[in-house]
Amino acid sequence: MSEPPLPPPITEPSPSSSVTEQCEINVEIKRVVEAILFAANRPMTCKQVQQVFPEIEQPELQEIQSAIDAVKEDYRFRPVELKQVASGYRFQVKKELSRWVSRLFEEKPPKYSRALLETLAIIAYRQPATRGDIEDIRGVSVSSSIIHTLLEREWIRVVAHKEVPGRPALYGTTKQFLDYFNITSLNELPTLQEIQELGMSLDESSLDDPLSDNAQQPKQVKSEEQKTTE
Amino acid sequence: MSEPPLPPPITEPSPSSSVTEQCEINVEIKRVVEAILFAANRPMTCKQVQQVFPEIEQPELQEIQSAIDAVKEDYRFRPVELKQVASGYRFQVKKELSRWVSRLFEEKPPKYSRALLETLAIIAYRQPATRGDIEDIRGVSVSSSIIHTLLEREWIRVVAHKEVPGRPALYGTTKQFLDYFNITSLNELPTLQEIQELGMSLDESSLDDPLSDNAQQPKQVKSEEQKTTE
Amino acid sequence: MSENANLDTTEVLVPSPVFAMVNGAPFNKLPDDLYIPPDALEVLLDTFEGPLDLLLYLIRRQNLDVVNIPIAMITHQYIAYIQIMGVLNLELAAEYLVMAALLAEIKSRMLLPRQAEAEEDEEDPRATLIRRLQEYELMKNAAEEIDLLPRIERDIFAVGVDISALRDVEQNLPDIQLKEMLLAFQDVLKRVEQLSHHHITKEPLSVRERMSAILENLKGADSLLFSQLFIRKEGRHGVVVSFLAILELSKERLIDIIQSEPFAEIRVRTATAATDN
Repeated sequence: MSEPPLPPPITEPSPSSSVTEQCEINVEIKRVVEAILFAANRPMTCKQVQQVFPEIEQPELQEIQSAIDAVKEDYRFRPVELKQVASGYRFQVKKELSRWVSRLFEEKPPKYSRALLETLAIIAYRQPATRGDIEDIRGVSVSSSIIHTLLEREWIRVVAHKEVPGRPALYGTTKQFLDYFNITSLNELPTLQEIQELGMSLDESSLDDPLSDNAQQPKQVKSEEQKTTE
Repeated sequence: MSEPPLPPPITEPSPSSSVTEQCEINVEIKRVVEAILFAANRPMTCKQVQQVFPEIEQPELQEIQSAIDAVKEDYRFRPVELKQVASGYRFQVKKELSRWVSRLFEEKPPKYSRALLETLAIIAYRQPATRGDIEDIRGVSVSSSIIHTLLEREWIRVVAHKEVPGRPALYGTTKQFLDYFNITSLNELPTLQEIQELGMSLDESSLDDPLSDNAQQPKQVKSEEQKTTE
Repeated sequence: MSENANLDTTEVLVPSPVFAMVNGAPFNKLPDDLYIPPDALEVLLDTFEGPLDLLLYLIRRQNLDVVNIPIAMITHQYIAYIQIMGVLNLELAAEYLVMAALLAEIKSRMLLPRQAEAEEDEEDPRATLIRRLQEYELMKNAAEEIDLLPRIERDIFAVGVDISALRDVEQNLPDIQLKEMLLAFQDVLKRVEQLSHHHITKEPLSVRERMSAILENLKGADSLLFSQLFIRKEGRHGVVVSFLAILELSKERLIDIIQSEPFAEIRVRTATAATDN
């Protein structure tokens, strides 16, 4: 390092006569170092921090290191910590808080489409059913992505292939499907008749849009099942 | 410049016997709130912070607010601060350190043309404004690219359409605009009165003052879209 | 085009040639009151944000009050600028010419004797112009104020902490409620009723469930014994369900029921294309 002797500290000049102790911290340097480490958005080595300073004001590496150590110490008991990783120092959320903070990044699950719900219901009630069967009943084509989603969630499975040209898959519901709805057998689902009667007990507005948010919905209709859907 | 030490470490539980002040801070909540605000990478409202907590453990809004205030206080003398802007609280580097931190980034911050800034000012102070309104004031046509840039940066948005032939869009400013300029509301912009006084003196009496009724604070356009921006 | 512009620019530097024709008269000297070296002029003109900006510049340069603009003088200067801009091949927005016309109109009006009645009818164009200048100046200053506000990327730096450890959070899957599915199905049934040529028969669901189960059992095997499809411990009810399921599967041609010879054990296998014929 052919660095010229350290320029005076940023604000108050230290008495040049005094012997600088190894761990004496220059408060202003420390402030800048802390700000840099917070703003960097990437791990920073001691050297990299040093180079953020304009050339004529660059503190020595040792000073930067002392500042980093001091900052690290300051945050020892805070929810974030200054941590040294392979490529330098970075601030990170303390591990024991990650359970809380991770919820920040949980994306709100999307809602399944009406078409998916219908497809699932048809498979449940009409299994084993091919895609063609579903399309016949719904009157519109069923997108591959719906079938794919249902297979991926393991709510349906291919139980066989129908021996007609193209050998379409026959879908049936799974054990996971039953588990998800907390029933032990399809028998526990309402019969078609009951479903039709279910309609009578729902008020008109909910029939038009039974999944609309509970805005004008009478509470007893929505029942306790509704609450998890946000 | 002496720096007060960070407040005492948060590990020890507060003595439960102590007289409960109105704003006694739940230490654990405060820790989580601080971690959330650091990790969020975007301004967070009190309500948004609350919702990061699992439903069954959600503190009251008041508790969150107290925690936020306490965190803010903790950082009062640090190089970073918890600042409230339009769409919530965010941690940011203190302004007086920006000259150091800006050196972290090689890219120069964008400069905005006078045409863009004037257009933005007109929308901010005269909103809701159509493109025609802007052109009337500036005396020249407004290039589509300026409007496009402002929309893309989400500094302005279409708040409605004017019911005249062609149904031109009415533009208003957004929370992102306020966030970008580090303020919480349009009220924090200089008033037109102040601006007028800043500019060279205008003889108010000599003409029927066309601006007297407009010289108040800029006002945020209210529209139903406003709620969804949240 | 650009060559032309360069040519013109160099011409500006040479004092003798004619710059422009003003009011039909050759104009070979920059107006004294412009105070701008010619090579700087081009840059400057280019930075005007429009006729109001230029006008404001002309007024402010002389420390004049907007409300008391000496129209004659300003008009003269403004038109001189416009001429020069034309000579320099600067792209001249039509708005500049409109303003020139307006100024000329105001100037000519002021030469005419006042007609009180007429003035009541229409607004004084001079007052309108003054109002526009004031409003523009206000917004221009507001823009400057906004530019001075501390802002992200320039003065404000967000603080970031590392969250890579938190990123691999499991993506939540959408939740559905049984009721949602049933209501969806109810809609389907209603639509089917309206279409009426479709028929959804009302087998017990346990039969449907069993149909899937039987098909799946057959999947691995070439064929199964009829008796293998019944689960003894399910009792009478289970046997009935299985039997109905087999009948339904057969009816829907999803399985074949085979008896190779009289009194031989009945076997069941997945329907093959061959038996369809």
